[in-house]
Formats: sequence, structure tokens, C-alpha cells
Amino acid sequence: MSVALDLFSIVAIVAGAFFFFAGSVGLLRFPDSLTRLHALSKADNLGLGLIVLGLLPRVESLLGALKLLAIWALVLLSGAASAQLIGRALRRRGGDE
Amino acid sequence: MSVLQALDIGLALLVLAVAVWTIAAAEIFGAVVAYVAYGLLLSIVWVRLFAPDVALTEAAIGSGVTGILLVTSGARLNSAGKASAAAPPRLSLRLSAAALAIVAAAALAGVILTLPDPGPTLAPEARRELAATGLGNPVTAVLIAYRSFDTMLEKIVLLLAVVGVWSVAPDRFWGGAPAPLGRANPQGALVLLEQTLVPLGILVGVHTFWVGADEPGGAFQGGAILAAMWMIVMIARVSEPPSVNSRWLRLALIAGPGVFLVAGVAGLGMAGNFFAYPDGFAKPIILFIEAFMLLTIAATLPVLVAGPPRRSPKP
Amino acid sequence: MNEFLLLAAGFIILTVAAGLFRVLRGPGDADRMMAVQLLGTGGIASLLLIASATTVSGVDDVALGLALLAAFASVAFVNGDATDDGQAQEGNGK
Amino acid sequence: MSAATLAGLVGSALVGLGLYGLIVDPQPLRKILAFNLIGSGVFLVFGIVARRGAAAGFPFDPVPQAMVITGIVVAFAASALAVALILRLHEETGQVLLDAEPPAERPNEQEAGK
Repeated sequence: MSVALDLFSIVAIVAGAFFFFAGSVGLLRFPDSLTRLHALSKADNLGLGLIVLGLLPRVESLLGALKLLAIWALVLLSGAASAQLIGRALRRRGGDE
Repeated sequence: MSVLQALDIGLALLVLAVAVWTIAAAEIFGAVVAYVAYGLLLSIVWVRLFAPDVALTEAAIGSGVTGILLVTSGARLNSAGKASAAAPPRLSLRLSAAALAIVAAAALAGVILTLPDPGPTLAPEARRELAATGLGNPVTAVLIAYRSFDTMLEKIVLLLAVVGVWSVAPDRFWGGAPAPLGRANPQGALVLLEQTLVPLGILVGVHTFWVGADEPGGAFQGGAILAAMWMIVMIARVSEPPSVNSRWLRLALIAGPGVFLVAGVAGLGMAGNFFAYPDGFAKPIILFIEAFMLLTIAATLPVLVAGPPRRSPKP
Repeated sequence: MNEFLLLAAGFIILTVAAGLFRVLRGPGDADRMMAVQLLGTGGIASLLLIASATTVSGVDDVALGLALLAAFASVAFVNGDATDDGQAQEGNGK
Repeated sequence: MSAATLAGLVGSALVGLGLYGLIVDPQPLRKILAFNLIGSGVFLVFGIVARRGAAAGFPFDPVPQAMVITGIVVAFAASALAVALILRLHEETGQVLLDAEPPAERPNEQEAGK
């Protein structure tokens, strides 16, 4: 059972790390700010979400698991709001940067 | 070389690279952004030094609140003229400054490499008396019990800083309120964030304070998180910075050091020594003091960021 | 397993730090903010991984604090950016 | 080399960097940033003293750590005071640089001092 759980953790964490990688590549390579913003929000939501998912089988207490989920929820919330804020700021400036 | 060592070296190089960028950035805004990134990286370094208490303080105050202080004041400076247009300093000045900096860094590095082994420590003393305080977190015990006098004076330093910031106000504004932190029409996303994040943040702040007795956390970290939440409320313009002669604000600013001082003097009567806590009651007293410190820190940091009064007092 | 977690943490830190190159290059302030936000999220992820692999207690609370303050930084930046928007019209020629 | 020694060396390099920035950069806000870099370098040096004092079942010596925590808060208070002074100076004189040279030599300055 623990081998299966470890395997699950590994798959989820590798997938999460991939999304962080993809987010960074997008941030560096995409041509304009709005597409970069798009790449960033994927890394925020999916990357951290998959890492949290992968770490869930390894926590010992219920509180620990709840904290992990709360961290993800907070990042989702603030990621969504700040993407909106940054997007608006870009549009105010003409979005041509 | 193990994976962990490689991670440490990578982290160290990153911290240095971002610090160089903080100094070398062409614009002030880029420098502040780099400084915030630097604070984030530094808090990971603190975790690697087994100092989660410090990591939390660094993340909240060193990076978060200092970041907003500099962004806000940078914007206020910029709005009057381009502050970034400075002539580069003379080469001779730069060279001699670089030489001085290298000498200072090398001297410090030399000291670090020749530190005695094993290092001197007060950890056994801290461990010995920990049970008497009823606490589980030795850092909190040092802050509120062993070196309580220091911590109280540190609260007074905060108070002095508030007095200093307020006293640079022009006379005609005295008694008024600081300039608002946010812009006139807050965006919907900001208001939504304020409505959802702030209640959660207050919960986390109080939790951080409460677990601080036994785990990493405490009044400093919890207070800094609460302060950040209050600043989000002010940026979203849901509430405005209070005027400097508001009574409740002044009470909140002096509550921490005041209660601390009263508890210290009471120790003289109850336990026979200044700042001594009576046997068996140490933990409740410590938590009581910490609760007021939490309030004071949560009130002081936003007041410092908001700055001196900028509006005439209401008649 | 611990080695793997640390490797993943190191990988994430390095990739998001590569994203910090955007702080250097810009071109806009928004791009700089994005890089810092990515660093914040990546920092949280690698803190969680390091916490799971080593024995430092209380790291999850640090991550929780960082998660709260991640939004704080962007809010501050957008706000500071917006405050000087009025003069940015003619002054911000980049 | 242990993680602690490495962090200490980073700390000393940060002190050097901050010192350079503090002297060279004429913009007051940048000076505050540089000063904070020096401060965090010193805190890191304290941090390794704490880490090396690991004893009695603690992985660190709590005394230097507690001092660093109060230090971070005091450093912030000092920065806030410095910022308030700079903004007031700017308001009074229109000057945005802390420099010995008279501001009239620079065209940008006159613009700023409206």
C-alpha cells in the first residue's frame, strides 16, 4: 500500500514540478505580458495544487492536511485576484508592453 | 555532495544574485520588486537554519510590509518628479566604496570561518527553565520571559518611531488623518480579495499568535499578519487610516508596552522581582501580555506605513 | 523518497528563479510583479516539499504565512503602480 | 561546508553589498534598501551563531533567534521613520537626492522642484 501511495506522490509531484517549469518557460518566452500572465496562473493553480495533492498522503495529522489544503486555497484566491489586478493594470497602460 | 547541500548552495547564490540586482537595478520600482523577492528567498534560508520563527517574521515584515512601505513612498516621490534620474557617482567614489565594502565583507567572513567550535550557547539554560514558563517554544520564552525587559523596550522603540513619523507632519495637519493608502476607485477584484482574504488572514494571524506558545509563531508574527490584513482593508478603501488623535488608535499603540510594564511592576509585588512571574501563573500572564502586544504590533505597522497626517483635522 | 522530495524542491526553486530573469529584463512593471508572484508560489511549494523531507517543525505555518502575503505583495505593487499612473502617461517612455 | 557556514558567508557578502549601495547610490529610497540589505546580512550572521549553538535538544540557540526577531521589527520601524523624513524633505525643498552637489547642476532636479 505504501508503495502505491509513494508512487502516487511521485507522479503528482513530478506533474506539479512540470507545471512550475512550464510556467517559468512561459514567463520567459511568451511574447507579451498578457500571455505571460496566462502562463503564470497555470503554474500557480495547477503546480502548487499537484504538489499539495502529492504531499497529502505523507501528512500525519488531520490539521496538517487541512493546512495544506488551506495553503492551496489561499494561493488560488490570491492568484485569481492578482491576475485580475495585473491584467487591469496592463490594460490601463494599453497592454502593449 | 548530497542533494540538500546542492540545494543550499543554489539558494545562497540566488540570494546573492537578487541582492546584487536590488543594488544595481536601474529603476526604484525594479529594486523594490527585487527586494521583495529577496525577502522571500531569505525566509527559505531561515527555514534551512532551523529558524521558522525568524522565517515567518522575515516573510511578513522584512519582505511584505517593508515592500509596501517602499512601493507607497516611491509612488509618492515619483508623483512629484522623476526620482530615478540621478547622475552616476564618480568613479573614484565607486572604487573606494567597493574597496571598503570588500574589506568589510572579508573581515566578517574571516570571523565566521574562525568561530570557536563548538559555538557558545545559552540553549541549555533556556531548556532548564522552560518548564517553569509553561511554554514549549523556547524563542517565545526568550522574548517574553527571559529577556522580557528587552522586548518591552523594543515595543517602546516602535512607539518612538510612530512619534517620529507623526512629528514630521506640517503644523496645519496635526490632528488629521494620513493620506489614503489606496486609489480612489478600488477595483472589484481588490474588494473581493479584501472580503475573502482578510477574514481568513485574521484567523491565520490569531492562530499564529496562539500556537506561538508551543510551536513557531507568536505575537510578532501574528501581529505582522494582522497588520498586513488591515493594510489590505485600507488599500481597498473599506476603511481609511485613522486620524492621529483618535483615542482608540492611541490606546492600541500603547496597550502592548503598557500592559507589559504593568505586568513587570506587578512582578515586583507578587514574585519579588521586576518582571518576575509568580510560580504557576507564568503561562497565563505571558499569553495575556502577548495578546496586547499582538494588538499593538497590528496597529503600529500600518500606522508607520500610512505615514504622517496629510489632511486637516475635522472641525 | 526524501531525496526525491528535495530534488523536486530544488528543481522548482531553480525554475522559478530562472523566471526572475523577468525582473531583470522587464520590460513592464507588471512582468516584474509576475515573476515575484511565481517565485512566491514556487517558494511555498518547495517549502512544503522541504518540510516533508526534513525535520524542521512549524514550516507549514511559514508556508501558510507566505500564502497569505503572496496576494499582499501583488496588491501593493498594483496599488503603487496605479498611484503614479497619472504622470506615467508622459513620463513612462519605456 | 555546513549550511550554517554557507549562510554566514552569504551574510557577510550581503553586508558588503549593502555598504557599497549605501555609499554610492544618491537616491534616498535606494539607500534605505541598501541599509536593509546590511541589516539582513547581520541578522544572517546572528542566525548562524544561533544554529551553531545547537544544544540541549534544541537545533538552535533561542537567544540570538529572539534577538533577530526583535531586530527585524526595529529595522522596519527605522525604515519607516527614514521614509517619512525623506518625503518631508522632498516636500520642503523639492530635493529627491541626498547628494553633496548642488541640485541646480542637474536639469532633472529643477523639474522636480516645482
